[in-house]
Amino acid sequence: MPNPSKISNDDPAAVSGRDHVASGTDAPIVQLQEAVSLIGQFPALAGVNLVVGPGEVVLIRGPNGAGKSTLLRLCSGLASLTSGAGRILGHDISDRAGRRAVRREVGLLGHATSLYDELTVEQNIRFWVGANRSDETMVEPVMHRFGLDGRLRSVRVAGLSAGQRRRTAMAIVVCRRPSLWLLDEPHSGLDEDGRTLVDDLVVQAAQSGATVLIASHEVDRVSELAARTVVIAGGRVHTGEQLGDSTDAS
Amino acid sequence: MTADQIADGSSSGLSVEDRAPGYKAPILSTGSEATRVIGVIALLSTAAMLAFGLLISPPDLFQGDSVRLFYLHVPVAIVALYLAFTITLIGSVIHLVNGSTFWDLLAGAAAEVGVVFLGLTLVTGMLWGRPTWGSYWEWDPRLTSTAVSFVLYLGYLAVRKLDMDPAARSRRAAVLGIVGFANTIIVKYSVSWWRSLHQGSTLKPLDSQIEGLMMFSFALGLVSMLSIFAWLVMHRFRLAWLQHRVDAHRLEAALLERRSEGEAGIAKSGLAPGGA
Amino acid sequence: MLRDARLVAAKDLRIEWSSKVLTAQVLPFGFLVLILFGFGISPERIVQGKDGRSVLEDVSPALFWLAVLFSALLALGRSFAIEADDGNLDALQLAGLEPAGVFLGKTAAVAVELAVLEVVVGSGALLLYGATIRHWLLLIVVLVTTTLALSGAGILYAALGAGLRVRDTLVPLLVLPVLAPVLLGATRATEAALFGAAADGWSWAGFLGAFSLLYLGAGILLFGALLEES
Amino acid sequence: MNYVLAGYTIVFVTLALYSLQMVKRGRDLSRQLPEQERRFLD
Repeated sequence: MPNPSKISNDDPAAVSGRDHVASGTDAPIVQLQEAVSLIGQFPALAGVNLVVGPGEVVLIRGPNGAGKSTLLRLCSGLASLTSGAGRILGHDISDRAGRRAVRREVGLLGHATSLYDELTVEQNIRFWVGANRSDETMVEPVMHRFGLDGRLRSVRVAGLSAGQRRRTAMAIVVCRRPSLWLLDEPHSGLDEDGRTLVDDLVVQAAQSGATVLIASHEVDRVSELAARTVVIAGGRVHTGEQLGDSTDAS
Repeated sequence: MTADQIADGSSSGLSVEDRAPGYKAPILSTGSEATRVIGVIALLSTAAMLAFGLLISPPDLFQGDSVRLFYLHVPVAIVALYLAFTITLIGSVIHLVNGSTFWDLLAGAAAEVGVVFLGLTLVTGMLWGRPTWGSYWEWDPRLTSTAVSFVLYLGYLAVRKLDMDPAARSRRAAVLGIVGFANTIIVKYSVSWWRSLHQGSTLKPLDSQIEGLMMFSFALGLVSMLSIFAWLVMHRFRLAWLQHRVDAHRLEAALLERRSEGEAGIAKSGLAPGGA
Repeated sequence: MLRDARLVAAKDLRIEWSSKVLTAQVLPFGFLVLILFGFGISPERIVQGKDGRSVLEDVSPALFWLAVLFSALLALGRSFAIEADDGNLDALQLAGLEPAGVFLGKTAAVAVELAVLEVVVGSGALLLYGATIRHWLLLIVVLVTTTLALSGAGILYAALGAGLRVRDTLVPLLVLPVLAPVLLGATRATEAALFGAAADGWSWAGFLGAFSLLYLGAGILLFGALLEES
Repeated sequence: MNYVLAGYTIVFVTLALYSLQMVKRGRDLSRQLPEQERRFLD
């Protein structure tokens, strides 16, 4: 496994996890047993079994409404675990304190970009970097890397295109330096440049030892990045035979 | 008689069981041994209260017959304001501390019955006010604070009916049950001060001394209302509990349906399980 | 906690500064309410009030605070609308901000907005209803304590509707009964500041101060339970 | 006396209707559950 510190030290804008490999444990990052999660009264996840080891890059595929987004939300500590058991990054997510701890360590890039329309790109990034307690010195290089440091810097988010919004949201996630990346359709709405940026992001995150879950319909593209594919449908994982042998996948 | 119907509902489901020993009749009501006893107490005390309150006790020297509303209005108010919402408060606190379903449901049950009693408090208060004060509504501190509490707990019930994650909904309701109680106290005191700043005397509901038969009628009214309240809260709680169980079953069914939908989806889309 | 509060308050105020919803929409609304009250009270009753005052001047404190209260509902709704649009509540939780900090920050931002509103709408009320101020210090203390009480209790209750589609209808039902004592106290204290009897006014100001402290405390303790899984 | 009678009538009729509705809802809900689960947290 490549040394994560090499990349992150040379280029502050590069993606990295927080010394995850250095801790040296092989304990799974994601560990779900018969996990059920509700959206309102609807069981979006109907008993998910999934184990993902440190440093793995996993593609999650499945038809629309299969529960991919909810799975990522569950892994982020946002959705609550109605029944079953789950540990993310070593925290028990059936417990509110555990979920709270998980939230600080993950980077979730969902459908929503969670940007304030009335603020400029830079104001948004600076607010979230402050709120996330991310490293302020990363802001400039990361904005440069995502092409947000020119004219776009002082444009209000309301005036951005969908792709530009996603770039901004990605920049914020990169600044968080998460140990677990949860990317929900990360390529959607992006131009070829942006899509390459996403791919690089995933590669670098993996090299630095972070774990990445990607929910995507772009199977061909993501299969190149992911070491393993998990198929999910009807709120369950449909690759039962692979469970358990995941820790040595990377 | 209205009270007959009350007791009827609680006992009929079980009386079948008594008739045929050994045969387990399907239990279809939310009644039980305890509610049957309470139902009988409610029935008897209500009948006695009607007899004493409406017929046997004498009219008041000053208020005449309208004093008879006292035996009804004050017990209803005591049950609503002091008993029901205190249970809601306690249930809410315990639910927030340890997530107990029992206390959550009990808090909700007490609040709903409490709102009914509070509504009746307002109605009987207004009907009593017309002959004694000459108007249905006075901007009296008690009336005003009661009206505000009524709206507040209607809001509480509205929160309990929200279509959202049940756990989060229970927590939000619990917060409202706690802060709402505090607010009820604040409203009560603030409107008292407001009047006391303006006019020296508040309206005394009962000028003459209460004694003898009147006191007895009042006590009967209290017993009647307390037992009806207990009966209603127990049934309402059981309703909530049944609903909780039904929801759990619905979830099971929804889970199965969701899983089979998954199998079908996989087959149709031809998504083969991916390899590592 | 205070760091998080400062961050959230600065963000909310910056959004307000750049969107101008307060100045362009809420302030005119407050004025409109003042004018509608004047319309609603029939002209022949306006001349004969208490102690040589017109009826309108007599009830001007109550009308002013009602106008503020209704405008405050808009400001509270806005405070959570900016978070609801694009999953920002989720992101606030992912950021690990302390719930108490978020509560205090949002409260502070709404308090600043309400303070501006009170000054502008209050000047309008003085002009339109023809009232004069006798006790300046009392009035200022009343404005400050009432603003804190309105925003603290308001944010706590507005959060009950956060992230719900029924937010706009639910929140007024929850908030108005809670703010009823504030309306009462603020009106009495303002009457005292305008028409004399300052001693009464000070005791009501004390009540408003205690109310705001109580709700700020409740918000700090309970806000976390409201935000989770919203 | 009319007010008194009106008060008593409203209170007891309301409570009776509320109780009846409660019992009815209880039966409807009970039917949706398997028999052994029609118990409560006693």
